[in-house]
Amino acid sequence: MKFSARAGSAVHEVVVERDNGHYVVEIDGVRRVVDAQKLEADFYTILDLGDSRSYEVSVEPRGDGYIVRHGAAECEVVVSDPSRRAREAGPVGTGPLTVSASMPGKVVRVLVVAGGTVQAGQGLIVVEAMKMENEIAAPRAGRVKHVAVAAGQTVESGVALVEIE
Amino acid sequence: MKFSARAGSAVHEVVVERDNGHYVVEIDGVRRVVDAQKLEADFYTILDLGDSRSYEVSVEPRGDGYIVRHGAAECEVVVSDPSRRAREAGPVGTGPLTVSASMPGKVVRVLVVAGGTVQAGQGLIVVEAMKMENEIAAPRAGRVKHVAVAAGQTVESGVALVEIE
Amino acid sequence: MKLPFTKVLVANRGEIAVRVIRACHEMGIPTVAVYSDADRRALHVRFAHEAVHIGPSESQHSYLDIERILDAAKHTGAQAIHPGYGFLSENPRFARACADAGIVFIGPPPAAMEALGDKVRARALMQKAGVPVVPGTGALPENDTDTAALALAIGYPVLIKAAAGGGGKGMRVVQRAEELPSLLAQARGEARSSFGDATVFLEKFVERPRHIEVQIIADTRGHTIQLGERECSIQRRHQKLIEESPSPIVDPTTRARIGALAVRAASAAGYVNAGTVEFLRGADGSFYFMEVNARLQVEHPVTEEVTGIDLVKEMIRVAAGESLSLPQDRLELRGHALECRIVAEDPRRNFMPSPGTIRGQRVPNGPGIRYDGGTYAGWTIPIHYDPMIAKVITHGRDRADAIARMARALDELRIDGIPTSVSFHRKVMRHPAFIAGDLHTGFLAEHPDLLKADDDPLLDEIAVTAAAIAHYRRLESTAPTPARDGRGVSSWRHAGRIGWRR
Amino acid sequence: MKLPFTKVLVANRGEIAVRVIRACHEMGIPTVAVYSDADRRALHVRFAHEAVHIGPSESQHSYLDIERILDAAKHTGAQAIHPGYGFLSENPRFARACADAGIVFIGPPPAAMEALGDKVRARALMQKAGVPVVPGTGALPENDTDTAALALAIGYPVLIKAAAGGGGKGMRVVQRAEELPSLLAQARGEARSSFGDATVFLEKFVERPRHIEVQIIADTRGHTIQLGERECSIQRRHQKLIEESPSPIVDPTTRARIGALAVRAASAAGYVNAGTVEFLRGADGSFYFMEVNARLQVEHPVTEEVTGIDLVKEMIRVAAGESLSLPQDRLELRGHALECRIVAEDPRRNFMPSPGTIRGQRVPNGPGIRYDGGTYAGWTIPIHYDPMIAKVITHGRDRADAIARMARALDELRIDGIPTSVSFHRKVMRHPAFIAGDLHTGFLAEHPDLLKADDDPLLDEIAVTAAAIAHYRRLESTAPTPARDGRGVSSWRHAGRIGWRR
Repeated sequence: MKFSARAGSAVHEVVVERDNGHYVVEIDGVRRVVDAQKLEADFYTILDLGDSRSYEVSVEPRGDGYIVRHGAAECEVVVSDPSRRAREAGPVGTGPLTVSASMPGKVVRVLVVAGGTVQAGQGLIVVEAMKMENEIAAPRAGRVKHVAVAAGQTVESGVALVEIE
Repeated sequence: MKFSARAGSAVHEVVVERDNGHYVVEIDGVRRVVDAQKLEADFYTILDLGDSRSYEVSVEPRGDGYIVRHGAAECEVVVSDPSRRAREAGPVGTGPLTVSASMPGKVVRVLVVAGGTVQAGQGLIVVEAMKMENEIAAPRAGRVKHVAVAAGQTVESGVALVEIE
Repeated sequence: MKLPFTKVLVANRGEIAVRVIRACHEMGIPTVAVYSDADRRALHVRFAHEAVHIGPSESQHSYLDIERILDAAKHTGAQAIHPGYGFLSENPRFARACADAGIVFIGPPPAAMEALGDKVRARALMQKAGVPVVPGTGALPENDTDTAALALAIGYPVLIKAAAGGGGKGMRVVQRAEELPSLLAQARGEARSSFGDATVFLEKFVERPRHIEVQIIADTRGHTIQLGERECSIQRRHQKLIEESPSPIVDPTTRARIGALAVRAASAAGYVNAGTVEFLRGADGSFYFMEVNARLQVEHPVTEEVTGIDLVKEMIRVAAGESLSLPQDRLELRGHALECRIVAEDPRRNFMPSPGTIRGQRVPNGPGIRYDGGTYAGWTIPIHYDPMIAKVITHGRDRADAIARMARALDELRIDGIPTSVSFHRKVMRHPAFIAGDLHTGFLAEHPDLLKADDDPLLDEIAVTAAAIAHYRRLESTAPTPARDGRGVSSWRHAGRIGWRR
Repeated sequence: MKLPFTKVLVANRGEIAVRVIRACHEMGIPTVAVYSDADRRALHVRFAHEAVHIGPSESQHSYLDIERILDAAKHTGAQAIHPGYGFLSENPRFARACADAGIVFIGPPPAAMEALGDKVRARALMQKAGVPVVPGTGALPENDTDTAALALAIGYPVLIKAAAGGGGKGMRVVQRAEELPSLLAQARGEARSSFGDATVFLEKFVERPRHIEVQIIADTRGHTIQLGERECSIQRRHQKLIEESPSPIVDPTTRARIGALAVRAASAAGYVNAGTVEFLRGADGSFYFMEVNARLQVEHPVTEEVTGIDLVKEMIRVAAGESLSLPQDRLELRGHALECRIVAEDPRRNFMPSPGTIRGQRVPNGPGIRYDGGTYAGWTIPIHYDPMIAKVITHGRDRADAIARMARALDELRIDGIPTSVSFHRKVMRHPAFIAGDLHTGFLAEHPDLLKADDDPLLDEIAVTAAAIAHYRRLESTAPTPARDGRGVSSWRHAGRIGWRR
């Protein structure tokens, strides 16, 4: 299985295969045989059978990639495989834009009404969580097509708040 | 649902019903409404809605009943319901007797051979675990019909070792 | 052994409620927890002997509702209430309501809370008691010549502040006398446009200030002792993130001096029970009274580690009328303790709150580690309350040892499912300026790199390897493979997030 | 800062391997774990920076295989090996093999290990050094009159022991001179029939002995210090189950005296690094040398808690040739520490080993609690090794406080899936004789109720309620109910143990 993985600013070409209960992972042509065992959901113990390195990692899917944590250090790895690249090549940025909640919380104020126009950066909705208010702004100018929430409502992260067209 | 529960030497008559998300538990005629929520497998937080008592319990099935732990204290509760009582009323103690491993471990010595006779209390198999040897004895006299394990073999708790007839 | 109280209700939630419950249980005192809708499964509810529901998730209708909490205490027969920190802990009205209901409030008397809660009254009280406060003026006269004389009397640099102010509006730092007139004009203009009031006043500008506070405790029999200082200079948006005891800058002579000041401050206010006297220490070594926190502090564990005193148990005994368990001269400090406050905030998104469900958790253990937390694997952190979810506390022979233990503990700590501040704390532990003890409240502003969520380059190869394997497994599990049991791919395997089931 | 070693291999497993790895990581030293087939997923493998497979599960072919371990050290470039306790820790051949391979053995020199490992040589060495040993004779003469004189010289009560003996055969306690002839005859007869050898000898009978041991550590520069005593009198089948420091019976004068004896014993053997000198204390207050444990002890944490010294770090520094980090006169003891050894043994089945899979685990936290463990939820405890899986250590201001914290910690600790000794330890913590500090090595024989797994009557109603609900849920989930989604009861719900899936 082949894909590319971006960590920080570097993009690596990765090939992964299973072999005899182990994984053969080739990163930019450097091949390693590792014993990876899953201990919990998203949590592995990995042994590099070449240089004996042992490490625990949690690999949490987030967005297009994974947040990998090893000890207290963390790193985001974005993975692109052929099928994803194909999907990503499809049309984007057309049609109405949905603005979503970036954290779970309670809607404390709705600053716009359907039909109104907004400027890029203009506040749309204020969500509060953990005693902190967070104003969600319009990413671009447009007309408010629909406001999906009302003050007092609790929202999860990722829930659609406002549609702009 | 009705059944009897033995804790220590006392046997209690128990009736359990669900009501509105809570459990109504009647023990020997004393009725309590409790909110029991499962946190993990076999682990609950229970709130007695009458007297406000809060307790965590782990309830592990073992044999015919449950080992209940609350803090470091523990108690075995054996539950009999009508269907189980019916099963228990069936014929017991007839036919050949199977002697099983009482702990997981490694068979270090087999002290009998098929066809030999044994006295009650006579050692049959020695199993070792955690540097401790445990001799498994014949619960009654008889003839060894079958020895199911050999020295060097690893056994789980409950596995049949010897059949006596 | 007679119990100080036959039952104690803890009017709080989260890690501090658990902390107080632990102290009560060690003393043999039965406990009552209170909980809102969001907290039925919270750890403090599970640990207490009894638990009473007090309302909806919003704290104003539960943890801040004096009536509901007193009803719970009466209903369960609690003799005393420990308020923890935050919520009702510094509310004199609550303390009075407890007294009126015949319930002991485990904290200072309401009169002391009132005297110290009002910053202007507190400042006057301290000045009268001979405790140094940041020198300053009242509202400035119109005449700038008079103002110049006042500034000179305070000594440069001075700070111009708007009387109606806040948020830095109308605030100017004046380094030299020549700058005063123009900066005064600027400040007045900004104050007028921001607050509609041009009134300004002067205060001594404390340069590179360190936040150093002294823990005190007093009994009802006239004894007040100090338990050494804590330094809490690592702050973000005025929120303390890392605390320690002792302060790397405080020597025994200074400790005795500021300890005596703290005891004097507490005595001046008629203070009883545990409290903290906060000072600002300037780069020139001067200490100025800031305020008294009339409650148990979040960071009390570092004091417990170096003194060997359990502050919560001491608070309970003092509230029951007992004497302090040790006189001042028997206090001994050992080693060095550090605390990191783990918050549910995302360092990758400018520390935005990150409430959610903790999927997996591993707490650090072993020598010199203390963990005071309120969460567990499976717990959903509510959106309604403070983002602090746990405190990692380490104790070592010296500061370097405590830092090394903290780094090790943070590497062991695992909180999966939500972003937290752990990676930030880990970076601070290896930062040269932190290791050197070169602290001040502007530390994070001076080292903004610490607040950025850079990917850790050390991790690069490990991370790519791990992500590659996880990705391989995910794709493998979603690929339509012939099922081994011949029944085809059963439909339940496709329910939920495939390949990432727990 | 220069590291004592550039890399350390830990030749052990379980909690002690984790303990040593933690110390190395705090010192910044990279670590290498070794593991057998059974231990690929063990915690020590996960915590170390590198891990090397050294053979099958049976320890004689892995953790006891000197060649494999040295190969692992050479392969990874480890400069030093920490042996933990057990396995190869007291094997002079291993220590010599390390030296021959140019690898530092973190422990005493082989010659000291040999001198102390042989009980007869050690006894002679101690007598010569003026360290009191249990008074006794060589093989007794045939003439009973001479024996009577020897017995009188030792002082009654005396113990007759078979020279070839063991397991109590041929052993008799003689309280008074009149009893000597007949008991001597009995003992000789039993010795002859048991061992084919009637030779017996006399030893002073130590009544209600307490097991009290002194921790020492020595560097290569001629400094040896003692770090106070531990009492380990709560034993079952000669296995320590609970330890504490200080001993409730040892006052400062006695501490200084036995501490000096321990230092003398260590010096007599040319001892370097950490070791423990074990004494038997009789009811009359006399102390007798028993043996030296030439390694880190299981119970070292109680000493660490009261002294504030990290013994493992100190061992590593001393092994690298550094001086001890403190002189004797800077040693200060604070408070009281207790340790409970949690073993995978079933108190309901006469403490039969109970290896198996830990389904759920919760470790105690909060003030004064230390947990040194080697397990986690999901870990399968192998059948091949020691049943000790963790140690709960508490530290309090005094013994009562440490006991209260231990009781609280044991209530928080949860190890689900296998029976453990936790309920036994909890009972000891509330036993009046234990609380009174009335300890001796026959404590559990004197209080056999503590070893019985009585159901806890306090728990009765809670237990029945909980079991009833669990049973209801189980029956409910097995009852054939119409499925809500109209698809019928899907077959996968019946795979595995229904209603008890994780």
